[in-house]
Amino acid sequence: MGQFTPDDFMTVAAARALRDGVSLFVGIGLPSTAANLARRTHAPNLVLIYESGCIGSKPTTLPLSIGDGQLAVTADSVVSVPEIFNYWLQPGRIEVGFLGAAQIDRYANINTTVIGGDYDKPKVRLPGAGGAPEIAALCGEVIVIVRQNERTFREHVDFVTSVGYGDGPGSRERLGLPGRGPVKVITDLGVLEPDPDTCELTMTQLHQGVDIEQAREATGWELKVADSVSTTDPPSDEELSALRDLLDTQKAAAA
Amino acid sequence: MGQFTPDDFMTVAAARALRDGVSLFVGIGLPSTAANLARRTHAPNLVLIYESGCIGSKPTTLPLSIGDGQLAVTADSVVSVPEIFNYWLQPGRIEVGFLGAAQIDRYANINTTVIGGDYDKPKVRLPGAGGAPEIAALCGEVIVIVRQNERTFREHVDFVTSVGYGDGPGSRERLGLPGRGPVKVITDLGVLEPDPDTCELTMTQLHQGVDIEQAREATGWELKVADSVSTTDPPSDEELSALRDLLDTQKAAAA
Amino acid sequence: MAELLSLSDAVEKVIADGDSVAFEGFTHLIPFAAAHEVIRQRRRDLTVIRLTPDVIFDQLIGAGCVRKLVFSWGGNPGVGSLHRFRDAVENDWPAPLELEEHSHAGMANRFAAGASNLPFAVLRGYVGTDLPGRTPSIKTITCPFTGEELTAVEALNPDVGVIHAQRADRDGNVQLWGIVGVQKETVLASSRSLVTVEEIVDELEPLPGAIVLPHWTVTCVAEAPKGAHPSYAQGYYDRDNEAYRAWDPIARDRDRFQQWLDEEIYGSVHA
Amino acid sequence: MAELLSLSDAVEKVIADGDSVAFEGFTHLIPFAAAHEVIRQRRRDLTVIRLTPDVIFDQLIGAGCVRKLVFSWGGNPGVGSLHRFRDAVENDWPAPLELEEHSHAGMANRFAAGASNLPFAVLRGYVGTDLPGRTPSIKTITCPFTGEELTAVEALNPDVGVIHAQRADRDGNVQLWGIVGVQKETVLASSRSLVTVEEIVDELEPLPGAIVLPHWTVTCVAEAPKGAHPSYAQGYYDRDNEAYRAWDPIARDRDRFQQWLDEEIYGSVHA
Repeated sequence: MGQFTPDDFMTVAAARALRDGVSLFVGIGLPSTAANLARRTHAPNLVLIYESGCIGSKPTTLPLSIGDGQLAVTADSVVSVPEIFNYWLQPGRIEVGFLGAAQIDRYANINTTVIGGDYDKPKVRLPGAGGAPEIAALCGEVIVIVRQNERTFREHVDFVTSVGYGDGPGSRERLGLPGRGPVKVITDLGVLEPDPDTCELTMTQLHQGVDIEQAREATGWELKVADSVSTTDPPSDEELSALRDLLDTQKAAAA
Repeated sequence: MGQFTPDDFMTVAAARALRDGVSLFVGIGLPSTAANLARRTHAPNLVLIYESGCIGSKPTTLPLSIGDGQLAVTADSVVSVPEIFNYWLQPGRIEVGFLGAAQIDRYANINTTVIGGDYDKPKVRLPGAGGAPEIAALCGEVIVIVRQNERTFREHVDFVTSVGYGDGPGSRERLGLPGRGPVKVITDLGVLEPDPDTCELTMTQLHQGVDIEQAREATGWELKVADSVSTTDPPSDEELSALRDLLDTQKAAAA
Repeated sequence: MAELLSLSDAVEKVIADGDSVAFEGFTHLIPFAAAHEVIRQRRRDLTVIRLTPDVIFDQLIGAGCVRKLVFSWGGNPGVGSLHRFRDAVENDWPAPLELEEHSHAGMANRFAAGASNLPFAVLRGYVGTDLPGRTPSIKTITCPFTGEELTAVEALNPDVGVIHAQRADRDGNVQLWGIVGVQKETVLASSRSLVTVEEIVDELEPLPGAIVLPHWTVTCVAEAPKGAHPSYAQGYYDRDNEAYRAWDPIARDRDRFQQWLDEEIYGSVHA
Repeated sequence: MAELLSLSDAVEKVIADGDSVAFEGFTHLIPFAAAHEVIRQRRRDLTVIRLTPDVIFDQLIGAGCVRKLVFSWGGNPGVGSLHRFRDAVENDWPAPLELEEHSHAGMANRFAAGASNLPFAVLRGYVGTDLPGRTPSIKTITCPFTGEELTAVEALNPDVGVIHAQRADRDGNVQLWGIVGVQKETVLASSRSLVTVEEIVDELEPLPGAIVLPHWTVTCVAEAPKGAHPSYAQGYYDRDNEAYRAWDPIARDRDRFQQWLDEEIYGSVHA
């Protein structure tokens, strides 16, 4: 079996989480890599939808931006940005939303706006919301991909950019958010899922070679752990080579 | 000079009312005939806009419907129906609106909905509003083309489908209608224009050969007449032959 | 994935008595073949919805399929009245017809709101006219920023959206171009949809101004060549203006209309 | 009719100090050449508006042209931070930067409302987030039909809308295709507009998915070949992903950025 990094593990685990044929609202970065890996392995019929208005894109190289030319030329349809949000995302037509995070709390609320200080004079100014608040609210379900460490897994996020389960059970219903919300948080250490009763993120899976203590130390709150924690199979050779090819296509495109 | 009917006179007078280069929201029937006549005579750069979403159509034959294929294939741009109303008509981008009427009152309010009886059980059920209420409200100005007789020129219209000057001075402002409203009502007898002070339609022009008594008898209210009434020059040979050609193209297309 | 069915099976599958059904196509691509199949299957108590009822609804109304009409302009374009529509409103023949009447701008925005899963749309419309007094789905709304009063119209979300398009591929991806009206909005706003097409092809090649509806937004697709006649399908055939003129004398007379129904609809089965 | 001008004359004509200016183009067709000319002409106190500030606004902000930023996602796509943007927010360098922050859905609807001459747009958005507490142009609104509470965002009507397109003809009719973002809305929502194009042609032939802006909706058109670089113009050149990566070290360092300004902008005059 080939060499791989924790990020590879995270990407492969995220790709595996995608059923073939679902429609997927894809952000750039790790989500895009995972989605395109899934297309090249077990989910060739994944419908990739980008906020740039591309519906059904079939990129042959890994795009750097959510608006690369090949996303448009390989799309079934390219629509305006108002249309992609109003006619496509808003009615809940898109089954899965893929999000990243700079900070995430135990209820999977996400911050991608500011860290530290106050909003007007933050320690770190992050990019902001983009499509995330509505993806988190309106997609059928959401999968979050984020590296697990004390900087990102916080008791409280500094700013709620996108809502997960708010302050717990019933929050999404009270807010009138139609989507199910985050069903999986996939990290470089394993997978967390919301507890069916408390909505609190619970470690249900660890990547092979990771022990639960690592996960606890990497979490800024007292991490809830499932009674039986499964182990993520390591990336198969097929998955790894598909991932390498994919990353090579981006380097090639950049060269 | 060739033979012509009162309707020909009306159509030619309406065509003359169009300055070259203006953008024009065109309904079907007489307005469409007049607009296309203008394009073939003094106003080759008229921008024809149809509610079917065709912007800048250059039909070579007279269309029977506002959605004939040639309106699309000769257009600068074809947009959806929501877009033509929201992005194009609503902001007042279109300088002139051309409307017909089944009934019209002294303030140029128009009925194209029902005649007689009540709304639920009318004596005559007319087609209804179409684009007219918003054309009348939002175009820079409106020109009405309608045959003048006691059935159409009414003291009161049975239903207000499109607003002219409401109940007189200040009405449009009170209603918040941005367009100027009807600046000309062109009939088979002559031309009426709103009095600058009272907004009441005033006979300012008679087609050659029509006397003012005819106009009075054809009007269901006591017709206001301008101090000096001008005479419409009869259709020129050039105008008549252009009109004949235009009508022939429609017959030809129908054959 | 959209199901590829025969027209009769498709109508059987998606349209039931009492449904609200939008048949869209603005002058262009009017789904006549689908409407004729609805008449043939003798659907009843339908609420039918389109901006321009046109000859297609004159036929559905005259045939007794319709309980309620939601519309904005009910004429025979360039010809005159829709006599079956008038006979229903003026004389309750063959049955009383309930009306929900709007302007084109209002109807277009109602479909757009429905496609966006919003309960209403905002526009500058209807002000000063007698329409709001007759139509409960028109109200006023105040801008929370400027305090300005505008018009709100209720969203349209039909049970079924029926449109005609030029082409579909074998997965049921639909491609249409030319005057696109509110066809995309109609499919996206409706719970179920039926798209008739001129032809089913192996590959949809991109075309100027073409709209594509992905197969996962469409319930079923039925091949119906000339399915928009006497309206037209750009790239396939022109509008049959003569047929629109010829409809006038047929529709003026109840007996001639009944004869038309017997000969053209009940007598014939769509290929 | 749109005026055909040189880029420098066009910027001179339509953009003044203190204006609100939208520079749109969603990843594709970003009007870099126009922004560089704005820097060259040393415009000040601008309110700049776009969904994705991108490198183009990092440059305008770093150059001191900007007083206020209206936006929804301020990163270097696929690369990381916009360091000039961060330096302005975190350290007030070169000047304090006022923010009006939205989501993409909100910004897109604000442009659509502006293009429609409506004072606001309605959407399902922002609910439960901290954004409404920071952004006064987000409020709630109640559906007059269902009583449901939704989100309203204030319309955007910039003084100037700037976009880049593939082509224009000599009358100033503009044609663009590929990812069209909110470019049409930007031109239609703005009081004045500047469209830079890859080339001016005698005849605009129709193309798949192309949008056409008629000359009477555009204030002026300027030919600016490669005017979208390092973003791209479909059919002309690809996105220069390397240049986006190369921007990171330049923008990280104030001196290197100043040097970039001197060499690439002040030193050079756009053809």
